[in-house]
Amino acid sequence: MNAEPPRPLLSMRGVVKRFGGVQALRGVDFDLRRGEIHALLGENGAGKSTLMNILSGVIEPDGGEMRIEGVATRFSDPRAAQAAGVATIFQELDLVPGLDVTANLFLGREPTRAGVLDRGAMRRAARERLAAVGADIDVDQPVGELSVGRRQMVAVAKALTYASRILVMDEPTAALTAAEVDRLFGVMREIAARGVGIVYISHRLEEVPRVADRVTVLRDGLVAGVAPASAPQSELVRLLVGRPLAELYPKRGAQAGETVLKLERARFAPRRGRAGWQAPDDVSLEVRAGEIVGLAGIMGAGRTELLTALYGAAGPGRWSGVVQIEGRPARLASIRAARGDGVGLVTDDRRGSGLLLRDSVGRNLVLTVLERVSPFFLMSRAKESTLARQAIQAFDVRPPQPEAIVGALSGGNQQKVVLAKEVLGEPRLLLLDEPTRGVDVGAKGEIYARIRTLAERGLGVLIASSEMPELLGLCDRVVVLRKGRTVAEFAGGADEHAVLAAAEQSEDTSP
Amino acid sequence: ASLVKDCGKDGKYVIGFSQANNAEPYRQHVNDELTAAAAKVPQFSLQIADGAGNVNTQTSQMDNFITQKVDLILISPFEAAPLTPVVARAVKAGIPVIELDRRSLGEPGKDYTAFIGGDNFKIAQEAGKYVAGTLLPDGGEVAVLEGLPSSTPAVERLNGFKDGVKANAKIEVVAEQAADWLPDKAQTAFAAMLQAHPNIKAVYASNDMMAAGARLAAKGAGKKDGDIKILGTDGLPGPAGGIRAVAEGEWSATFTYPTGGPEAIDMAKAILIDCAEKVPTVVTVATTAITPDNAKAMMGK
Amino acid sequence: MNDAAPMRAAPAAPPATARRFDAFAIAVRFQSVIGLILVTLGGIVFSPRRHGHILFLAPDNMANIVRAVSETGIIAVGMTFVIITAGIDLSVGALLSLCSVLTATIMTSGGYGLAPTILFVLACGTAFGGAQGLISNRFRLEPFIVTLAGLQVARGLALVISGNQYINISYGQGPGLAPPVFAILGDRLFDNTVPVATLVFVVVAAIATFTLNFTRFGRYVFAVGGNERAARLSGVPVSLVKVSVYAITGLVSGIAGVVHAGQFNFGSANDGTGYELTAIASVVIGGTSLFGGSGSMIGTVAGAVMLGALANILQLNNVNAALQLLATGAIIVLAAVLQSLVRRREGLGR
Amino acid sequence: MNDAAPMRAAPAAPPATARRFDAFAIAVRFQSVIGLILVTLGGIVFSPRRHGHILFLAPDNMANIVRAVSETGIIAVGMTFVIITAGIDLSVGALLSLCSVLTATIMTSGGYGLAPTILFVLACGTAFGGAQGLISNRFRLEPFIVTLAGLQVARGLALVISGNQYINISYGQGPGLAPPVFAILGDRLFDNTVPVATLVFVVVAAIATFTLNFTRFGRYVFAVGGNERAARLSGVPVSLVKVSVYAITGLVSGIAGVVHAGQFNFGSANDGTGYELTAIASVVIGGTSLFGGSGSMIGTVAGAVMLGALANILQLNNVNAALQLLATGAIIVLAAVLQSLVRRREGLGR
Ligand SMILES: Nc1ncnc2c1ncn2[C@@H]1O[C@H](COP(=O)(O)OP(=O)(O)OP(=O)(O)O)[C@@H](O)[C@H]1O
Ligand SMILES: Nc1ncnc2c1ncn2[C@@H]1O[C@H](COP(=O)(O)OP(=O)(O)OP(=O)(O)O)[C@@H](O)[C@H]1O
Ligand SMILES: [Mg+2]
Ligand SMILES: [Mg+2]
Repeated sequence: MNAEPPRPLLSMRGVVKRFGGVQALRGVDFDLRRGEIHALLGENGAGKSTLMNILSGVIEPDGGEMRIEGVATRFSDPRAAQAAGVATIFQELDLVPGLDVTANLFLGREPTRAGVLDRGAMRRAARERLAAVGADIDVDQPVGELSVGRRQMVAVAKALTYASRILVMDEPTAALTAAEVDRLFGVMREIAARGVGIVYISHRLEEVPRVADRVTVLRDGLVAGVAPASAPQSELVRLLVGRPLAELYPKRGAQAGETVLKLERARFAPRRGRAGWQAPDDVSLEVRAGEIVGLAGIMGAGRTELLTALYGAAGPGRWSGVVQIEGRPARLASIRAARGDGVGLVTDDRRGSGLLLRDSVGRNLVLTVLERVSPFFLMSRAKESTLARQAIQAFDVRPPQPEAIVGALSGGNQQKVVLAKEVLGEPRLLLLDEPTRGVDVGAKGEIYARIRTLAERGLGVLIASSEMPELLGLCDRVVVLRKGRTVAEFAGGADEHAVLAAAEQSEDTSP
Repeated sequence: ASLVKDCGKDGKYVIGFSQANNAEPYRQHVNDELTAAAAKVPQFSLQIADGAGNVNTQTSQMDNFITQKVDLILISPFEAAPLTPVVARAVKAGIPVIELDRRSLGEPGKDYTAFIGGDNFKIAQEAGKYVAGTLLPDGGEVAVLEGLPSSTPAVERLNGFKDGVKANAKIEVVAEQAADWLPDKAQTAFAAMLQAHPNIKAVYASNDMMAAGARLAAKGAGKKDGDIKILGTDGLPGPAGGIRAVAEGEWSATFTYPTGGPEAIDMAKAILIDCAEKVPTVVTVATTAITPDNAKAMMGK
Repeated sequence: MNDAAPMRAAPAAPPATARRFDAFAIAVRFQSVIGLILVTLGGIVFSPRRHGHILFLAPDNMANIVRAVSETGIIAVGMTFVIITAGIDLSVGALLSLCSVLTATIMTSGGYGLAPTILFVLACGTAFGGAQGLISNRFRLEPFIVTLAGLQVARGLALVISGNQYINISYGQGPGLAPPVFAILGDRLFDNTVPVATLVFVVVAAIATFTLNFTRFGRYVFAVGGNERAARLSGVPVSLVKVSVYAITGLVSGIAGVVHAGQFNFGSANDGTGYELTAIASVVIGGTSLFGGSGSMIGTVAGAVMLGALANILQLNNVNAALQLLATGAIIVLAAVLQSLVRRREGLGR
Repeated sequence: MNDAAPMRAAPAAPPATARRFDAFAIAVRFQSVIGLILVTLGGIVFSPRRHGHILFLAPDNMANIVRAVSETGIIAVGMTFVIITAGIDLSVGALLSLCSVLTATIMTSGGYGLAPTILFVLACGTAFGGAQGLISNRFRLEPFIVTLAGLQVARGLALVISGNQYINISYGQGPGLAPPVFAILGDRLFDNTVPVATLVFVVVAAIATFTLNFTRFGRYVFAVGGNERAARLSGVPVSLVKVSVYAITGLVSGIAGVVHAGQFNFGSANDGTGYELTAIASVVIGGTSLFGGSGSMIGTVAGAVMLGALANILQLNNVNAALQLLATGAIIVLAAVLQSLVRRREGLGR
């Protein structure tokens, strides 16, 4: 195993993939050696998951070739990839919530005896596998009842069992605590030592030198560079972003106006608790007009939950503490009440809850202002089209036709539509959840500029994001959330490590 | 003057038959009889349209016959009242209409040419009298299996039977359940009736298929043929029909509900070929009681 | 904002492909209209002739077709709203029957006058439909199961109200008689050519087309079906819309029930059986997706008429009932497959 | 790995709430069993009595109930697989009819012997169902619309094959006569107590329960319904599973068709109307969600028997058809509401 053969374990050459209007991969070369842990980096939407989905047989490439141990290979479905010893932990976990942990661990490869499921053997093996990754999880519990972190560990345990040649891990640490991450890295090293090649995708740059051997950076569907994991972080950032950060982020605005949102020891108790739903629990923060405030935190910290609850979209429940909008107690019982208070929300899931994908850009844009364009309930096509064209121009949506079908637009342009739609509603407090998720670098810059412009016009903006550079580069202040509580506050441009430390602090004591 | 202008021996005549609902076995029997009778007249060609148990569909089929200007229309209305307007429309368009089985609400000879058929109330009444007088002279408990509730024949047959058994004060109708003309529903319903009233001596089924279901229920309750007097209605021929069931002793009786098919074709011949100036406007065809006495003989027919 | 025009001239290449793509999409969007044209052509070719006249095209044959589909058409128009929200309503046929029984009963016993009777019946239909919507929305139940239960309840009520009898409507003045003007629903106007039932269908369809395409409510319906969560987050009153569409199917079932009673002078608990499936088929053939979010009212109307024309041409040629069933089944699948091809082409999968 | 036990003992607090929660969930999971017990209690209370005996509980009354539900029960058992994958099959009643016609026709004309005839009919049913699954899967069509078309096609075929006649089955030796042993399907065994049709139902239900709970295929069915994407990524042959469940409903419809022909000694193109709705109602009452991903075969069996027991007690008391419809509708909604309450409690919402 020491003598590295001339052929790499995996070699992908000139891989191309297109989704509708989005060119996800434009000819990517990627190599993986035996026993190597290879970090795959790139901003949101760079094409990392797409490349790995091709390797795992989830999607087929439009062009390019793939060789495993020198043999040209093409997987038509995930089963074929698994049979070839390629195991994957998908970014959207491949778990069935209604089935228990054991059933999930063996899904697709259940051991049987005389055609009958061998439940005893499965449960025993399930315990072993979970113990091997250091997870203490009841094997009989339905996966839907587990927290996000525990689900992640189940997915890891599941993939490890049949990773005989290649293991792909798409952001496995995003929902894990520091202790869990340490344990996971230990497991990864063990597996690599057995000669398995591991592709490791993460947004946490500081993890790279701790675990990886080499790094490939993707940018906009192209390889921006390959480097040893020991390369300085600044070098990696340059590869990731492709230009100095200063150009990406607009200049900060100077004067902040009156307080738009004020939370003091605010707490939201939902009437019906949900597994994995971190309710806001002791939140204190302030957003003033003209200000962009960031919300930092690890996955599952409750950022999305805070924004949804502020938008009246978290279902029935009770607020306590001080929750004021423009100095008055906020009415957040329903979305319509919150909107009446001037609150707007851009969701983190534009395809799932942001857009009518099969409808046109114009009809999507006016969704928030239907009352305005339909006096006496009759749609005014003229008003509608005027507003839509204004919004399209203001946000530079391409193509600029209101008739274009939204689902066919690129991710960045879809995101602009979601943002423009919300802005048309003329909110005074704009809540943005992951506003640049899955958007290419160019579009990111445009979106940042638009957000800053909105703030300059007097909006208060609250942004939740998993991209630390984005928060620190764009925001005037950054508030850190942990388990539903605000734990720290930093000024814009603060040190990334300090913010991260605050977000992750003392997580390992939790079960 | 003759009833239709273009009548005569040499013509070719299209007769349209608007059937109420092919899904009832009795209706297929009507179709068969009509087809057989029409086949004997070389000038006639018969078109059958299925109203599928839906007054709207049947109305539209009548409309189609009018559009096609068929020479004569036969109709078995699914329900009488709803088909009344379209029948009148056909007559107004100069097409003679002979109604089978159910009479529409107009005036015979004016709003429709003639009616040929039996009488649901009477046939069930006769069944009732047969039970009261012949089968159970000493009285006892009896049950009724009704057809699709609120449909004309179901209502009339139910009422007719109950009227008929009044002839014997010692007879008590202890249960009546709707089985929608279907054998499977009849089996289930009659099984429950037998459970609740083990002394039931006779059951009147408003059609033959329900009688077949009732027999299966009786068999399931451990009764032998004849323990419970089963009466059907329609008197369908063929291996699946009631005549055979009576002949083989499975049932006690069934009452033919005459199709009027041969009579209708005869009348059509009179109108179209013989250029009749007048036809009888109401022809009631008598029902025949099929009992063990005559069943074997009837089977041959 | 008038300087938007020159900007749009810039990207020259994309529109070309976009237009080609659109031609296909539009073709399928109006598949039912095209299907109707095809069936009409087929009708002309295969129609029996009499004295050289094409029977299929005879004005009274056309009138026959549109009359025959008027009741299911009225229902299909309402069903279109429900299906665009990705719902379904199986209770419509039974509700038609209930409303026809109500109409007949009140007409022949109440003597409350024509308009109050009709309004009352329509209110009952609307309330019944709305109640189903409320239950399904409040408890998050699949509309399939709620309206399946509603079907049974409506038929049961119809039987109870009619006392297990069919109810004839007789016309005239006095107790137990309905106002003679009500019988107009079974007539044909304008020189005996235009069935009044069809006129009702046309009016209902026109109002529905307008509502779907030109009002705020119509937009809400599309939004709820297109992406319920996005609609909710955009401030659309989703629950209200979802309840309303079932109230609409209730209302149109009521209208169809009144038309039924007026056309046939009759109310019966057994009528309207299977209308729900015909109505749903019309909607789907008309290009509205059962997945919700897209659909066309004109398509539904064309779909309903197409099914009627197909049945008509088969009947004119004396094709038997079995083959009619086979043909209808085949047409439904064909229409659905066409739609799915578009969905794929749009690259939107499901 | 036997040291796992102490590890699990650690978190003391959560299990307590978890257990309390489970009691409710289990209660609703087996709602149909509980419902069956309630209906049984109601039956006992409201049953007519004779010489102090409760008629409802009489063994032959029990036999009547289970016989009456056997055909729809057999179908419901197959439908459970389909519904767990979040699908639906409306064609089952028509397919039963087609298969009963096939059985009767071949029995009385072919003379191929009992087993080959039955196997051929079952193969036809399976192929018909599988074809619907293939079309729906290949073109990504809603199963609702595909099986709606399938319903029409199956009835059309049955009409063509039977010539719209009741095909009577006569028993005996020789051409045109069916082997007498086939009539056993209408009999009751063991001292005239156990209907053979019920035995078939029991066997089918037992095999289905085993398949759903103890085989890999059963797991796949749950996985496909629970999260199709995850199932696909885990290497579950999703398309194959989806086609298979429709082949299964086709197979059970075939079995029910053979049983129907054997029980009634005839095959008819008009039987089985509405069976699909009864079967779906049984499944839903049995606690299987139309949203897919969860369900119980025992629940389905209990649901089917419960509907039969409800009809029986109403019929024993000579309650009229209208009230029977109302009661059935109410029960269906009630069962569905119960389920939705659990879904919410589990926080799985939609
Ligand atoms: N199924 C799909 N349909 C349409 N577009 C897609 C699809 N999957 C990915 N894309 C688009 O392809 C591009 C690359 O996406 P991909 O998921 O590979 O990015 P990524 O590097 O994994 O990003 P992230 O860090 O957010 O996971 C994005 O613009 C995304 O919107
Ligand atoms: N009820 C749920 N069922 C399944 N997955 C869930 C559920 N709730 C949240 N998740 C998943 O868990 C992850 C984290 O949840 P969420 O986004 O709400 O947390 P957050 O604190 O906002 O973190 P982030 O914004 O970084 O994702 C998301 O990927 C989300 O899809
Ligand atoms: Mg990714
Ligand atoms: Mg989030």
